[in-house]
Amino acid sequence: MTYLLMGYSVIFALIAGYMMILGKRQKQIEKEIKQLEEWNQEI
Amino acid sequence: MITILTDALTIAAKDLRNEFKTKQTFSMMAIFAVLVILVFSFAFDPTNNAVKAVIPGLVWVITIFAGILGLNRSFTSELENDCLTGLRSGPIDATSIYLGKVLANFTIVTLVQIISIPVLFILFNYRFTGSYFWFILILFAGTLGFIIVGTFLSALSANAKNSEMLLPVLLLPLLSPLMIAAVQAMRAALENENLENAVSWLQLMSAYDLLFFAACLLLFEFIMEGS
Amino acid sequence: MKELETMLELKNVTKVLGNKLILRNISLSLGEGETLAVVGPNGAGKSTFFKCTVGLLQPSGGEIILDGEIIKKKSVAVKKKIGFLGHESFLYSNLTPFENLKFYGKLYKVSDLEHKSMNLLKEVGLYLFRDVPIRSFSRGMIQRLAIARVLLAEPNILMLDEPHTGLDQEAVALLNKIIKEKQKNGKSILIISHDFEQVHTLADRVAILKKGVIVDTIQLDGKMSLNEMKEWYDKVVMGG
Amino acid sequence: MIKINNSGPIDRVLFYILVPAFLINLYLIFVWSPVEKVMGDVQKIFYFHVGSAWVAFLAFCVVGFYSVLTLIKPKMERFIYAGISAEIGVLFTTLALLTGMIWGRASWNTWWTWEPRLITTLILWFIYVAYLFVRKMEGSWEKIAKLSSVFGIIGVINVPIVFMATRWWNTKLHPVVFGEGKDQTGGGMEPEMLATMFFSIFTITVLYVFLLRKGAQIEKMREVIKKAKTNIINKIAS
Repeated sequence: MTYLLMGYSVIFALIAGYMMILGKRQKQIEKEIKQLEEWNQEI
Repeated sequence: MITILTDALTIAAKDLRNEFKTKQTFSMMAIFAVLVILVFSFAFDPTNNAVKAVIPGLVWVITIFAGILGLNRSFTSELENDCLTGLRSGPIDATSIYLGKVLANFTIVTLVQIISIPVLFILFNYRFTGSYFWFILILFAGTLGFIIVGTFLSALSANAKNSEMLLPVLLLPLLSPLMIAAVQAMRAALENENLENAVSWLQLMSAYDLLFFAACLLLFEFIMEGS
Repeated sequence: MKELETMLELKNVTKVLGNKLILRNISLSLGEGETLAVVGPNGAGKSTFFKCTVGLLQPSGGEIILDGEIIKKKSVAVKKKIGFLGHESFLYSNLTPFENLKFYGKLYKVSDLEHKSMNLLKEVGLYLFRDVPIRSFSRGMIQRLAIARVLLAEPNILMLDEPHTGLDQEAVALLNKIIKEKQKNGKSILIISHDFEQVHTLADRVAILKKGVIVDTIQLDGKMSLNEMKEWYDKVVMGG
Repeated sequence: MIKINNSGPIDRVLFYILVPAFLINLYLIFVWSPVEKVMGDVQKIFYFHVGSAWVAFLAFCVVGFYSVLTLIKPKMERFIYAGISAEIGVLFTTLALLTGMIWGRASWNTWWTWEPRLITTLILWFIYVAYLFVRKMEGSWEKIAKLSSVFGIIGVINVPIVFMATRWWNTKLHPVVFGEGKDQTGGGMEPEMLATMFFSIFTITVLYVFLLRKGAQIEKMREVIKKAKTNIINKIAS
């Protein structure tokens, strides 16, 4: 039973981790878009 | 077709001449191979009889470790004076560069083996009882496969700044099936039993060699294309 | 202007690298026996242009025709006609001058190799050092040997990429002497350079490459002075 | 101006399939499917283990597929898909390895057995990681696209050979859970188990496709932004 718990927590932790990485990249991109807009306004 | 081969021979001859002018890479490889043997003799007590079991594996360990040193130099040495561009702009097919390099590397690694394998047998006090024919055949097939893939990946990793670190990371996983087969075949040949076993492993090795030789030959020009 | 047999022709050559358009619709032709110099500011795409013409890079669009044959990835025979002198010497530093020449001679399938390479070594003044590994050579000496390497294959067209940079006076003189000789023999020459003085003395025609486009070409024919050429260059590069 | 084109209709459909499928899958695994008699509860890891392993191999095939396409005609999109697929491949290979190890620990009391499928998966993992290293090289994306595609193709060729070699090397130890090969003694799953397994494979495949599209969209956006940035910098500079 403990092994089962261990197994599924590993599975969900890793999948959630990858999704978080993707979310981080998305955030980064949104930040860069904002920056771009600022630059555009300055021109 | 014939020009590809003659060009390959010309390139291999140039490589070997370039190498044996200074013998730097070669002597480094040989010394490194012997050092690996030394380290292994500390790790496994050579006086212990059971150690005989690791000999077939050690033959390949020293081949690969010393071989990677040479492979690292194989294409990065062409970067001095930008010789690689000279070859690429010349009237030769990219495959002849690959073939020439394979020939040169194979020769150098074989020479290293000729020095290091007797040293291995002597230091581990190993009495050779197996069949020389099979031993040499397996050594040939395994080393050839190693050089075929190694030369290709050496050209690939030469594009990176940290090429000498990248090459083993790329090469070793790809070599794993060949090495499994080579060690098993070598064990069968050295212990002189189950020759059918050795033959079936040898078949796997030849299939690996052929398949990767064809693939590398086809794909090599993509590596040589600049962009 | 007299009619010349075209040696090298670029038809609408375009090159895209990454997301950047490096060369845009370049059309140029180089006649037999003509010397064309391509000049331009840094970042204009000179080296990409050059790599395309020697066959190191494939153009993304258009074609490059050398002596009636399109240069493609697999066109090995055409490349024999190109003598390519780049920034680097392409020579192996552990080998002697003679061995280096022999290696390249074999690749270019030069006949009567020993005799020719000996003669060339005499011509570039390295005969004395023919058996010394070139590791110990000075930059000028290596460049001379590189010139010999290019001449060995008896190319129909010489392509020189900034040939004068890093050369000493003597080597420059030797290079110019050899180039002039080849001009007399009716060989075509393509030079990429930013050394106006040398361009002025050597070229028949000058083309300016700017932002990937050939913006202007001019015929020198020995009538235009160096200053006039410089003025023209400044006007073309600065204006528009 | 630039917009985040996150979810097209396909992504939305995928998402609406994925969420209920995942929940149903959990229900099937933990409640519906019967407990295995010999191994007990631990056997339930098996469903995700098989699904992960399947997706790991699928992802690798996708890397190979896009590598071939990239060599035929280099396009940014193909290059991106190959890269994201390799990333997800690493994720699921890691999952397959870890769940396999946990299962091995539970049933044979060892974390690691030198058994063909495990070794093949481990080597697969190394090849994926090496592939990602090749992509990290410096240079123009076209050059890297070429080099990484070449490596991807070589890697795909390698996988069946690894499997064959390791199978020949050592064919003991692995429990053959459902009919394969001559040795079917451990086989014979109950139909509920089989159904759950197939449903898990389906769910994880949908998850893979969803992640692949999501990751690729983000990478594409990043390229668009890079282009826009250089444009602006050029504008300011001139």
